Amino acid sequence: MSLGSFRLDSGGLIDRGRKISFTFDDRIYHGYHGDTLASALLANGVRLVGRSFKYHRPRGIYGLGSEEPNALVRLRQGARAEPNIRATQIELYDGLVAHSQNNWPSLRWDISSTLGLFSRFLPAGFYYKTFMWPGKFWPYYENFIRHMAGMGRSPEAPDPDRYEKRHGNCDVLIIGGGPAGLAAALSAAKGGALVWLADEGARLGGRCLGDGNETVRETIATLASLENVTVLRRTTVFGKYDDHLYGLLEHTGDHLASPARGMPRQRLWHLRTKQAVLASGAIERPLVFANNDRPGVMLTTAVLHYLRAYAVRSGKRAVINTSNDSAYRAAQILAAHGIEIAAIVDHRPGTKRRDMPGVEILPGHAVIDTSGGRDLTGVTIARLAGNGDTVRGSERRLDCDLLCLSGGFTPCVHLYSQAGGKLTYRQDIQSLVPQSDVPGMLVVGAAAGEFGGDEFAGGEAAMGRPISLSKSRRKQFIDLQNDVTAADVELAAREGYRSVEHVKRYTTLGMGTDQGKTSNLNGIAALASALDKPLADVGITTYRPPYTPVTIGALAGREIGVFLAPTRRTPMQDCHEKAGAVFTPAGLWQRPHYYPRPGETATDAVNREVLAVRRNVAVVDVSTLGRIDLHGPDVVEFLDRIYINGFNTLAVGMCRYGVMLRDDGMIFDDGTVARMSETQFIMTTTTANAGPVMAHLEYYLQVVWPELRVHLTSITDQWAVAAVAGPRSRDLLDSLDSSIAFASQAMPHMAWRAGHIGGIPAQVFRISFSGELAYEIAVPADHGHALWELLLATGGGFDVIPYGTEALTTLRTEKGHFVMGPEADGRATPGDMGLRAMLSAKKDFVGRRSLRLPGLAPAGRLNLVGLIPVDGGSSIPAGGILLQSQVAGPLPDKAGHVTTSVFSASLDKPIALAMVRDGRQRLGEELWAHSPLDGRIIAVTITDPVFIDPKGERLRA
Amino acid sequence: MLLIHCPHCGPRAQTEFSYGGDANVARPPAPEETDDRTWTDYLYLRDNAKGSHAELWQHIFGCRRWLRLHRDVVSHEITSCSDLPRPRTGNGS
Amino acid sequence: MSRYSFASLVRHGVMGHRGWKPVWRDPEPKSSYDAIIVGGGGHGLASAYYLAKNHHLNNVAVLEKGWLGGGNTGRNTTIVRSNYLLDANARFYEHGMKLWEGLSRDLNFNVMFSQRGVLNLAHSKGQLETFRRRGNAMRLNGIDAELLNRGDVAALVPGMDLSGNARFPIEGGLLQPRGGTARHDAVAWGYARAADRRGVDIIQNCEVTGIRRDRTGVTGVETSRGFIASKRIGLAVAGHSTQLAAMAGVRLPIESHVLQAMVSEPVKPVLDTVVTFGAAHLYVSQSDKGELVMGGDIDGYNSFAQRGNLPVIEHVAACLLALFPQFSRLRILRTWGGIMDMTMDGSPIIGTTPVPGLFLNGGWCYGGFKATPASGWVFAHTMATGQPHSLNADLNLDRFRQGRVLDEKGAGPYPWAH
Amino acid sequence: MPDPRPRRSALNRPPQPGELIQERTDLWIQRLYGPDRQSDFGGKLGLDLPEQANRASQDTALHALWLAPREWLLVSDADAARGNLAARIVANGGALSDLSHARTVFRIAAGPARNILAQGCPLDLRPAIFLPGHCAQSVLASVAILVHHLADGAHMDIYVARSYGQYMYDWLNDAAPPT
Ligand SMILES: Cc1cc2nc3c(=O)[nH]c(=O)nc-3n(C[C@H](O)[C@H](O)[C@H](O)COP(=O)(O)OP(=O)(O)OC[C@H]3O[C@@H](n4cnc5c(N)ncnc54)[C@H](O)[C@@H]3O)c2cc1C
Ligand SMILES: NC(=O)c1ccc[n+]([C@@H]2O[C@H](COP(=O)([O-])OP(=O)(O)OC[C@H]3O[C@@H](n4cnc5c(N)ncnc54)[C@H](O)[C@@H]3O)[C@@H](O)[C@H]2O)c1
Ligand SMILES: Cc1cc2nc3c(=O)[nH]c(=O)nc-3n(C[C@H](O)[C@H](O)[C@H](O)COP(=O)(O)O)c2cc1C
Ligand SMILES: [Zn+2]
Repeated sequence: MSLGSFRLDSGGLIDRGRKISFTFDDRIYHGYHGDTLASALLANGVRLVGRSFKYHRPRGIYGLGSEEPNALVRLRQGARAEPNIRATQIELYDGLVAHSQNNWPSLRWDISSTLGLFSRFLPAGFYYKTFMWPGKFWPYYENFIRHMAGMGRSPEAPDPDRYEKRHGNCDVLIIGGGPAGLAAALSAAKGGALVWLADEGARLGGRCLGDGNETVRETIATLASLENVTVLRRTTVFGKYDDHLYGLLEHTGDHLASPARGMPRQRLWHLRTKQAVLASGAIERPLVFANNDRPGVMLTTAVLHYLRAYAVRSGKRAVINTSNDSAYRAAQILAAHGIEIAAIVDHRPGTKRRDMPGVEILPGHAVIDTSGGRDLTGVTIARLAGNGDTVRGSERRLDCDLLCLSGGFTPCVHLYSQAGGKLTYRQDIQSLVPQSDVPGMLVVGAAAGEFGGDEFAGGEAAMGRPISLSKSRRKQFIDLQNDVTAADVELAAREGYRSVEHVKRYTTLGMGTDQGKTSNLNGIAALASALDKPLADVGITTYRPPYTPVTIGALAGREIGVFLAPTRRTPMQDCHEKAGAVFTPAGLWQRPHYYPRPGETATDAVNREVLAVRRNVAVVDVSTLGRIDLHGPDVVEFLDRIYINGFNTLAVGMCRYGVMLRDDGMIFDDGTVARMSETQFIMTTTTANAGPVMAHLEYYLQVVWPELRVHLTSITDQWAVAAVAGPRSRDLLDSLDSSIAFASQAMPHMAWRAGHIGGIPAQVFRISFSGELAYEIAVPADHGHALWELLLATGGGFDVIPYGTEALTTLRTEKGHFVMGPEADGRATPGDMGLRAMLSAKKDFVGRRSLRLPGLAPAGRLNLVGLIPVDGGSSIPAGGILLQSQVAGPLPDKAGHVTTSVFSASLDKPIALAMVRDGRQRLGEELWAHSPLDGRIIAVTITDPVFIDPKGERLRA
Repeated sequence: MLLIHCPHCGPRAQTEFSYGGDANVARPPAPEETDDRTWTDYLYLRDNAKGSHAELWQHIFGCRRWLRLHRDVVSHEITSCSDLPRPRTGNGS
Repeated sequence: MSRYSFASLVRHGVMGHRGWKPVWRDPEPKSSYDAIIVGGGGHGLASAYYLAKNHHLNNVAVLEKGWLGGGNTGRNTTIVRSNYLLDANARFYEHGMKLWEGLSRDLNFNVMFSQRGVLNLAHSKGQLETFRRRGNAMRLNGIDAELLNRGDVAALVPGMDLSGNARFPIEGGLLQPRGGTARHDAVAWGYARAADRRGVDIIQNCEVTGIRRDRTGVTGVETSRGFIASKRIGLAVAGHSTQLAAMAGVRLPIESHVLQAMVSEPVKPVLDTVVTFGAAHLYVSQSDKGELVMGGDIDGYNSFAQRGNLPVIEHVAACLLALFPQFSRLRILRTWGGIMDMTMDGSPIIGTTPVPGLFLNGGWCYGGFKATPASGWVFAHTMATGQPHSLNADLNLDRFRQGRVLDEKGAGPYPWAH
Repeated sequence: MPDPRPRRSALNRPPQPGELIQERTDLWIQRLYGPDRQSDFGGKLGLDLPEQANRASQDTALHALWLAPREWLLVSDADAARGNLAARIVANGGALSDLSHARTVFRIAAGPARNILAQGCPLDLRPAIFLPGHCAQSVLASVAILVHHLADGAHMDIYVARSYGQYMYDWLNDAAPPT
């Protein structure tokens, strides 16, 4: 068919100067700039555009915008391909490529359409009733069900486009740019308010698009000229959230083949407004009868829209099936544009109708069936009796290729309902309309059921029943997208699924990508008639965001790739990268795991690093540990209440290890605290807990003990900290130019000193996690890089190397130090860790009281212990479960579990830490470490957790 | 998304705050003299009224103050948001 | 009432499906029952079913304030698993898993239990070791578990981004092959139909507004349809547990929070496994209809509104794309929320209460859908005998007084952190 | 003691003229806690300490940004502000916590800054609302920030914790309109 036979010679909002070519199912067609894919297909006489979800029925273009249930296509190709896009909302661009969906091998010849033959055995919910025997077969049945699932195909490649998010604020948000929204915008703008108007269409005007309405045109022009008005076209208000926050999706690049450089494809707005005006209009309601789904069956407003906005005739000869007055004016316009009107079939018996020359008007009649294969060729009409049934023998066939449905209008109350607004049934327009205002939202225009004097609206004219249910066996579709028929709704009701919510879920009515925009009300009507209840008593299913589907990419915005979450870097990060470290995540940080040398395995590297600490000297970056500056007159009292041990005796210049609990008695964090002055301390926290500890301290300070005068400042980022560990660490430091005396007499274990090292101001803390002589050197962060380079400079004969967190794990395991996570897993008390001696008896502290609860009593609790393999050489499975016996019976009683397992290079054997029930009383006992995941069972001996230097001589050296 | 009127910083998006739960939980002033029942009530029992709820939020990305809100947990309407009562410690100099 | 089978479907099909009878009756409440269960969700209905089936207590009513299955049962992401660390939880949920495996046939209602595997992803060696411990504990409790390395994950879930330069690279994961999903609505309907068959009265649109008690214990419930007497009352009202318990003067260590879920538009099958993203908050599966079904974290503050806010949805989307960048151009069709009864330790409470005759089944947090059969089983036992079943002995209310909480995450008494 | 060595900022990237996002380095930054109740703390120090929330003051070399009641961020790129001032603050019952190395600070022309910030920060930064001389703490792309609209109206400074500096720099650049 050639361009032009369906296209009028003039009119419409298209730019006839810009001809565009596009392909649909690999055939080339032409359209104009300003067309949608739907209007262009119709202009080309393409009517079959897709297959339905369940029965694979042939379907065409049905509506004009986001209510479209049928014409879902796969748009674009390659990495930009997207499924299930409504042809009615796709703006045509040159080179557009679209494909039909849900068919094989082709749209015309779709094998699965034979399913329709068996459809009587596939009623709503059939799968709940079968596929149960034999049980083993279910996976095969399910495979078949899954094979039939889905509409389009998921894209397979990463999305090349960019999505942006934006926060905005305004005084008044107008939702919908039809006549009602435009008027509201104008009046709000005149009052000086900052007004935003969003419409999902490419053009403003709503229902008046292309009808030559002067007021609308002028208003659009005025709004464009006002500085306090922002108009967002192609922007859907998809959700209403708390405190007047609206979610908007702006299609910034979808009307182009690909977004312009640097432009996002879509933009997601978080728009906070003071007031919203819902002017979202109304959607025309179809009528339900047999085979009401063929290509060529359309909403009357859609037919009008294609005519006026795109100068496209949707057919040549139309039958209009209506239950309200609006169809008459539509018929006139259709006729005026050369569409032959075969008849107006009006459900109402005594309609106060107007004459139209040459048009047969059939009051008290209804279309009851259609004919045609993949395209409409005619309809069957019949006279309606008083009770609404058809009169036998009155059937008559009318030839036509277009059937316009006009069953009244359903206000678009989605956002009002999302906002919690209640609906009420209005008999005159047979629709649910807003009952009263909700705070911050005004509903106006057709959305409020105010169809005004508009001759299209049907006004007060009584409508026929919204649907006519002939007792036909043929399918009468209510939800075209999900292939839900009137019979399905009846069946649901018959089977006891009587709540409207049950009907929805049993039949899937309204659960498609259109969320039932054209079907929900008809579904309710069908249910009302099946239950013999007034429609008003049936209720309606819940409206939920989004109003139309929202791209997942847009919801994610730029939170993709490296921007999924922040990455924190220490001042020495460059050095680690340069040194070829392998990194491991620690909270938001990436910490060096180990530093392999060429040819080294991970194990080699870790062993080398461990031995360097035990035998020589090595350096680790500990800048990630949390640091909190605490000062104020009550700081000692505060620390005493926070930690299980006391701080008032800590002298200035000294540090102390501390453990803090939650109030339920479980270990929350640990670290060292240094006393900087009488009223100032610096606390360190574990890396992962830095934030939570800060919030914990602030909570107790502000909420529980506001009388304590203490200031807290997070200073983690102020300092770069390197721990120098190993028997030669002091020698290394002594070799540097420093104002600090590192000798034990001047700086004993757990002392700290300030001074400078190599010209860098520094605070040095003599504390050790590895159990070796060690110093933590803190310098202002901008000097961290220099410090690291200074320490690692190999001059001076020290073969200093950096070490990573894996070596740190081995070192602390050898020393029996627990850490948060593996050992202190939020279920461990200080007693479990062997820290009873640390518990201060002199004071109260957070968590203390809980330690007296029966469940926290020492007997029967898991204790921190060490493990060595009985054979001396087998590695102990990490994450192994400890049992009394080698053979695990069913549901064995567990003695405990392995928490950390390492190969101790220092001792040249595998060792582990474990939590064992009453473990401290069981030193020397043998247990079996079971790791069924890797099929290992190893005999282990319980030992003291401290494997190296139990007296701590090395660290005091 | 809630809009919380921080008494210090002004109206701010909920994403700037972290939640602290029931504001009526009071830590027994003398835990050691408290029986197990009272103590575990403090630890584990919370008001969970379906209506106005007194709750704590911390303005974690703002002034870092813990605040006390009254919020309707069905409509999410916030009816008040105030600073916690502070003791008067005339720390003059 | 006809049995469901392929043959009955064909027979009815030939007759135009006009012969199907209601799946459950719509009875008027009697003046008294041997036992009343408040809450017509999966748990309440399963409890009633097992009361009738296992304990021959048939004079039972289930009272539902709205439509049955309309609570969390009708709004969850349908994940079924028993991959728990702590024995008390593991054994309980594994009992449930076994019941799931025969449930469709037991109920004569296909609940579409689909054992497509539940995979938890690990992003560091440390996380993998935590999984290893959990997996070993599971195996020793007779539960299936496999530890996967990166290659195994790649083979199991084609299309997942396993490149090392992801923000949270995937090291491996813990797989429970027998885990999977089930059709949420079918579970409610199947139990309802089966319970109804055994004489249980399922009474919808009947809200319990008060609980009457005398010195000996409970005597009945006030409802929107009048007083109904019973000396045995079981609460299975999920997010409303605290409300109902308060009617009998009992305070619970539970807060109500909103959890959201969402579905994408339906597409042809692309994801065959249930995947949870360990570095952040996401779980995703693809249903038999083709939608991706997704959820994340709770919104994080007390809520009785069955709707949530944008940030969680946006975060779920971001996490999804971290795993599957190709889903970027798919679209979210619908989002919704449910009210979760979050306990102070993240584990459920199922057992007796200080009020004689009043039983509690609640505190299911994110995870009660999978518990439905086991929960009904042990709750029926508890209500029938007055004593907990061995499987719920540790899931009692008293554990909070004792300091014997079951804190799987070790997060402490912060319900929003579990 | 003055830093004897040159400082190396988080970005360690010498400023390129013409670049939209400029890192400000070598700053002197202190968190200042005023005494709990004292009316004219600022006066005694000769500092204009804004009492009103979300306000910044500026004298020749020193900015004082409101952070919380009785808490400010003092920022200066001149050596002059140091030493003596710190001593006077302590003498008058105040306290300081040194954050000179703890922040990465970006300076961006106000127009583009507004545009970039709107992409990840929920603050209402409309020109009529967020005026020159205003400052606010908030969150940007999951990171705590402090935005300062400089009194000249032409620029904004964005403060983040140093460890987030590189991440934030990349994020801001990614959000900036292509040149
Ligand atoms: C978004 C979301 C995702 C989830 N994902 C999962 C998951 O993947 N896997 C999983 O295992 N679990 C999941 N869960 C949890 C799971 O859904 C619930 O734990 C489970 O369904 C609870 O079942 P129930 O029968 O106890 O509660 P419900 O199904 O909520 O039933 C309780 C019923 O009690 C009724 N009721 C309340 N008050 C009264 C009253 N006064 N009188 C009468 N009736 C009353 C309610 O109307 C309701 O129908 C999820 C939950 C949500 C919300
Ligand atoms: N021509 C007709 O067929 C017809 C039908 C009904 C009413 N009317 C008349 O038109 C007037 C109604 O005009 P109106 O302005 O109320 O409706 P309208 O249909 O003209 O305009 C509604 C607009 O809202 C947009 N919209 C809807 N939901 C949206 C969302 N969530 N986000 C963004 N945009 C959204 C639509 O794209 C549409 O442009 C009435 O006065 C009535 O008399 C005409
Ligand atoms: C597993 C699952 C899959 C769902 N799939 C769909 C779907 O395909 N389409 C749809 O519209 N809703 C779907 N829903 C959501 C329901 O429509 C509904 O939102 C949910 O049951 C909560 O009920 P409410 O929104 O009525 O409160 C699904 C829900 C669940 C739990
Ligand atoms: Zn604040």
